[in-house]
Amino acid sequence: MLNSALEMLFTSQNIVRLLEGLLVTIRIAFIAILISACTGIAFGLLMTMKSKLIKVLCRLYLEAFRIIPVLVWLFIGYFGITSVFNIHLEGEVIVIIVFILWGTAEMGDIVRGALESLPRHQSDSGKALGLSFGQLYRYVLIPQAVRRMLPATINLATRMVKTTSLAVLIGVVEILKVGQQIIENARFTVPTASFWIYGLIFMLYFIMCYPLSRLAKRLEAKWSS
Amino acid sequence: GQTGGDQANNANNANKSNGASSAGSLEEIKQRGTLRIGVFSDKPPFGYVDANGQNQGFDVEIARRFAKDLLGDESKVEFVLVEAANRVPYLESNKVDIIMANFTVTEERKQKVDFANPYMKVALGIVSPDGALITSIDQLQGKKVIVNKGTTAQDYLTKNHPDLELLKYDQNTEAFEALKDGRGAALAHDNTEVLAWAKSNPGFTVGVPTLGSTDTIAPAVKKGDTELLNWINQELAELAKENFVKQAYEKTLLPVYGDDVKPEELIVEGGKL
Amino acid sequence: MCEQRSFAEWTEREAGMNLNWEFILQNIPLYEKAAWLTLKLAFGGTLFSLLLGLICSVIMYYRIPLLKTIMGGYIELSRNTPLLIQVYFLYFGLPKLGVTLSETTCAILGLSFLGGSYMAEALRGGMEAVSKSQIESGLSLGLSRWQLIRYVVFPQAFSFSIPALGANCIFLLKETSVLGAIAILDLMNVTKDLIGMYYQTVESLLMLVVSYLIILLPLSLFLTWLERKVRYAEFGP
Amino acid sequence: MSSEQREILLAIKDLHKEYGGKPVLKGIDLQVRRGEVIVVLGPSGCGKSTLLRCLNGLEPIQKGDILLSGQSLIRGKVDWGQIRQQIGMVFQNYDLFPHMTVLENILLGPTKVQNRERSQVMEQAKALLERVGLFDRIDAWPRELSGGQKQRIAIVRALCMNPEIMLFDEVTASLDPEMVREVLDVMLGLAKQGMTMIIVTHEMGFAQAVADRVVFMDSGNICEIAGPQEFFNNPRTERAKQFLNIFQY
Amino acid sequence: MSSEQREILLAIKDLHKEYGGKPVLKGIDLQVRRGEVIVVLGPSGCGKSTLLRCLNGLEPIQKGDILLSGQSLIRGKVDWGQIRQQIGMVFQNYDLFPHMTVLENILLGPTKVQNRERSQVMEQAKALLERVGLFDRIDAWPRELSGGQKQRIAIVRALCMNPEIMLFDEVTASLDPEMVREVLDVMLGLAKQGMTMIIVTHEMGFAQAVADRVVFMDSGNICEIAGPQEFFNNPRTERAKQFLNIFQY
Ligand SMILES: Nc1ncnc2c1ncn2[C@@H]1O[C@H](COP(=O)(O)OP(=O)(O)OP(=O)(O)O)[C@@H](O)[C@H]1O
Ligand SMILES: Nc1ncnc2c1ncn2[C@@H]1O[C@H](COP(=O)(O)OP(=O)(O)OP(=O)(O)O)[C@@H](O)[C@H]1O
Ligand SMILES: [Mg+2]
Ligand SMILES: [Mg+2]
Repeated sequence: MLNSALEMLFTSQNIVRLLEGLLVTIRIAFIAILISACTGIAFGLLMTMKSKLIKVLCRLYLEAFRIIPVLVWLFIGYFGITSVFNIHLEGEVIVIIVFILWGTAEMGDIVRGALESLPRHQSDSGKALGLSFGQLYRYVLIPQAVRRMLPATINLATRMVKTTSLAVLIGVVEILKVGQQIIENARFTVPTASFWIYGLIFMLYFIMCYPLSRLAKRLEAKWSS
Repeated sequence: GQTGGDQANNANNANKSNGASSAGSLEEIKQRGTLRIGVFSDKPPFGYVDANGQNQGFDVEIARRFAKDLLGDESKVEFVLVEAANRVPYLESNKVDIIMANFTVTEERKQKVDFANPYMKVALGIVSPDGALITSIDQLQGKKVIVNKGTTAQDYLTKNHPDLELLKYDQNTEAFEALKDGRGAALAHDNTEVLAWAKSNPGFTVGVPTLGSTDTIAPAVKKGDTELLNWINQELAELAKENFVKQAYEKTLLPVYGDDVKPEELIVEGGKL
Repeated sequence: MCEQRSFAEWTEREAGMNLNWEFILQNIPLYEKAAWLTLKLAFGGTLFSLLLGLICSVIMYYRIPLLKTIMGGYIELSRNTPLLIQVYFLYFGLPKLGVTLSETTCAILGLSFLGGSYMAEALRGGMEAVSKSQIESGLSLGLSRWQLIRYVVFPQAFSFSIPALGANCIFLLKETSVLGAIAILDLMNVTKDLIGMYYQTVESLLMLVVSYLIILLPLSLFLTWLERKVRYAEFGP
Repeated sequence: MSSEQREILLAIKDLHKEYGGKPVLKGIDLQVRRGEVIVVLGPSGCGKSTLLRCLNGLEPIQKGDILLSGQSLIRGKVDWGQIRQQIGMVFQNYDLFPHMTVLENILLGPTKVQNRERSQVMEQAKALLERVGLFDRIDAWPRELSGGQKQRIAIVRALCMNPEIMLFDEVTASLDPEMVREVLDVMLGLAKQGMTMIIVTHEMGFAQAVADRVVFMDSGNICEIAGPQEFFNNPRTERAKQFLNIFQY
Repeated sequence: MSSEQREILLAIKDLHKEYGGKPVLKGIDLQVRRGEVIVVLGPSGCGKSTLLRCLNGLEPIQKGDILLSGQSLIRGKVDWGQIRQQIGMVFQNYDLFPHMTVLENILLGPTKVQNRERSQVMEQAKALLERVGLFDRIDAWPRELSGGQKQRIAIVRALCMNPEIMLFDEVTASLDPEMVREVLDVMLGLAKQGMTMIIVTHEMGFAQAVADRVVFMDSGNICEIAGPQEFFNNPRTERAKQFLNIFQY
């Protein structure tokens, strides 16, 4: 049984195609994580503003992504936006856009949490030294916040990698879709294909995410002491 | 190739082709240099991806020929892989120029897209395991029926037999897999589809070969895109001269159906019933 | 006047905003049924997750050899793979080994497999947040090991964990949205269905979002309130 | 009856304690008579807390013996649950259980560990609360109390177990001066009533007022044991002189 | 030159401060001359920290005025960045920036705020570190320092800005006695060198030794201003007597 599964993978193009699919997955995650890390920091700073109005708006934006599942957002982006505005966007582009919006919200909350968790006397003693507002953030608050939020940020990245699996549901041809095509193709030759292919994809995701979450744990342990 | 660099192109084109009227769509396709056709990737022998990642199947044969006749080279077709449920949205949002994914002509769909002349005839069929063969829809009372989301089978059963419990899957692969895993008593789908599948899956038989009225399968274009529509109709008529649809049948469907099925029962040559 | 009309036209033509209310009303029962199913699955999943998490967290807290390694492996596997792949594997993969589980079983099993590790981490975090000096003052009162757990560690650990546990509940509820992939007729699946059959995209999506808001908004508000209350209890006014 | 003639309640013999190979207590010898108040002084890190923790079985020891009423707490099978009932301890951090009211905090030990009648314990708890001036806070939650109040409740909680001896580890270290006074007053009261106590503190005035004997420790050893007058006015060892100097400006 | 004849460096006039409607400072009047050391005493919550925070602009005030070298810190457009360079402040919590070494902590203000030459500031920093006995810890991280060391560095950090006046808010409150002494010794040294200082402390011995004048506050008011001998031996107000009693056993 294992033999035929291996044969299915390594004869023909199957393994290459799977890896190409994996590349699409990684590409989506990478672009989304990179961009939302930057936009998230800006959003986080916005959330620490004193203005009530800004606070409420930020909160609404954040809660929208907290309450409504990402898959629903993907659907809204994929079917809803196109049918309302007649804009043509590739599934992959939609996934990236939705992930960036979602990532910005989550990342912003991480940044806000990190900034607010800094003891108040840190900013007091910065001010007492005569640091200006900008200098206070630049030299005192942000460097400390970055350390505090790094583990949570890596965890968010892991979540985003995992969530790329949903892309298949809006027709993006990524690893899962390729896997399904292979299963379909091998239905006569390897009837147990779905076990092996889904098992393999399961492990591939694990291999992508495990190092990330290990890193997050290590950093957390290191910096909490 | 269905992925990769082409996509950037498409995004650009999208902006140009925005708006309700698509006058000059042929011109636009020619400028772009590729014809985008939505096909299935998991529905052999009509549209599927083989082990080397190539699109194959009956629909795909015809689609390639369209590209050849429109753009002079059959490699200038870009296959966009669609699923049953998103064929209309793909057209509406200009993701494809033509849908040729076993698209059955129905009233609801006609509201949303424009169908060209048909190239195939279809009715519904029900396939079930030999051990518990379903030969009439009445036998399905109280049992689970597997369907593929967004297909005419689902549509028909939901409207005409609302009491049946349906197991709905996004993809063909999953639906047939579920039948094999014994998750439902039977699977309802286009009879062309189930016949082909039962052929290659010993132990399963199409107990109900025709159900409901006979429908047609036709290429579809975006609503209002008469220019492309007319071109397709003309093209189908042209192809009839060399019996191209029959050739495609022989190449892709015959190996599956064998001689049990007469081609005339399935194919439509020249767009005329 | 003129402008108004042109705007109405625009929304109708360009944005397709004239909602088909008849369609919406017609399909409310469908969404209602799906919402209950979603809730039921999430409830079952949460319940088993909690149970699994409880066992796991106690094993991890006491560092029971062997079991601890097994649970550690489980936690990593569960946390580092997507639910969609987990249920695909359970639903389509396992039958190839002769194990065919029903949709509901797969759904709850998948949710519990995923949720168990999250609950375990939440509970363990709570247990470890109980300070060493609390345990020592318990000991110096002469409490036995079991009494210590019963009267000192657990009540506090649980209240420390509440925010994380609550977040996990919402997380699991949201995760049910992928279960449509294995033919569970949840909200997501119903929506996809309607879009595929009737092409009433905007209406269906609107109903989907509203359904999730109806379920999750009160829950989320309740949890925020609960969290604040617990934190109040912890640190005082 | 002077304290010299009373029975020896607690005897520490050549106590050695290491943390991961690093010796922290290097042979402590001390005898505490019933009713005696011992104040332990010494610079930070000299092992004062460790000593108290060893007496209560919170830390295993490497060598030596501890005898409570002549019975060893180290040799043979020791029922620490039983022994800890006789040794009350109060720590620096206010360690009331935050999920229980004041009364529940106090009742937990007597009712669950000693299986005493709830109503009878309640009587005692009320009397003790009255004595520390917190009777009206009986149903309060720990979070509603000031630091000084919490420490007084913690003392009541320990007293309610009717211990033979009480150990106090810098119970006022993180309190404001006024609260410090509240708590120390309670301890002074206890001393007057004849409670046997070992007190670790940095409050020199209080130490002088409450101690029967002062034990001065430095880096894991006892350097000097003396009466309070003698120790504060005329310390014998150089190290003790140096230590006391810190408090003079 | 006795301090009475020196110029008035800081003048506080009828200072009122509220937190959300609750008055915390109810009209404080105080004049500090150059070179004078003021010790502020008072029970917890009486507003000592709040007073210092107002002087440094960390809290907005509701009424009154503060003049530094005759210039108002309240009226008109005030450049706090500029003023804070002249007012050094050290807090109770060890507020070194944990992500910077000792040297970086010290250099931050002078180089970034005052734009002074790095090498020149370095000279000064080294001299100051030498003076507080921590020259060898110049490249250490805050987490590697004891509490007392951290506070001494925090003082150096403030001094390196060459302030006119220094504010100290219970800088020894969470330290062990020996460390308390280390830090207070540094402050005594500063006083000898003529630094103008306002010190909030609970160390009575130190207060007596260092103060030129003692300011006793209670619930937002100044109750008594007196010389240290006079205040500690013969307090005028009842409230001050009560307060001082706390420290007597
Ligand atoms: N759990 C532990 N592991 C390792 N070393 C420890 C531990 N607890 C204490 N020590 C070390 O043992 C020594 C004595 O500590 P101890 O807490 O008894 O001192 P102390 O006299 O109570 O000091 P303080 O006045 O600061 O409370 C110190 O050097 C300390 O670093
Ligand atoms: N940020 C704040 N918001 C509201 N009230 C405050 C705030 N800071 C201080 N207070 C209140 O103002 C009063 C004075 O506080 P302050 O910290 O100045 O007292 P203190 O004299 O420094 O006391 P301690 O000796 O305990 O440090 C207190 O009653 C306190 O509760
Ligand atoms: Mg100690
Ligand atoms: Mg204060």
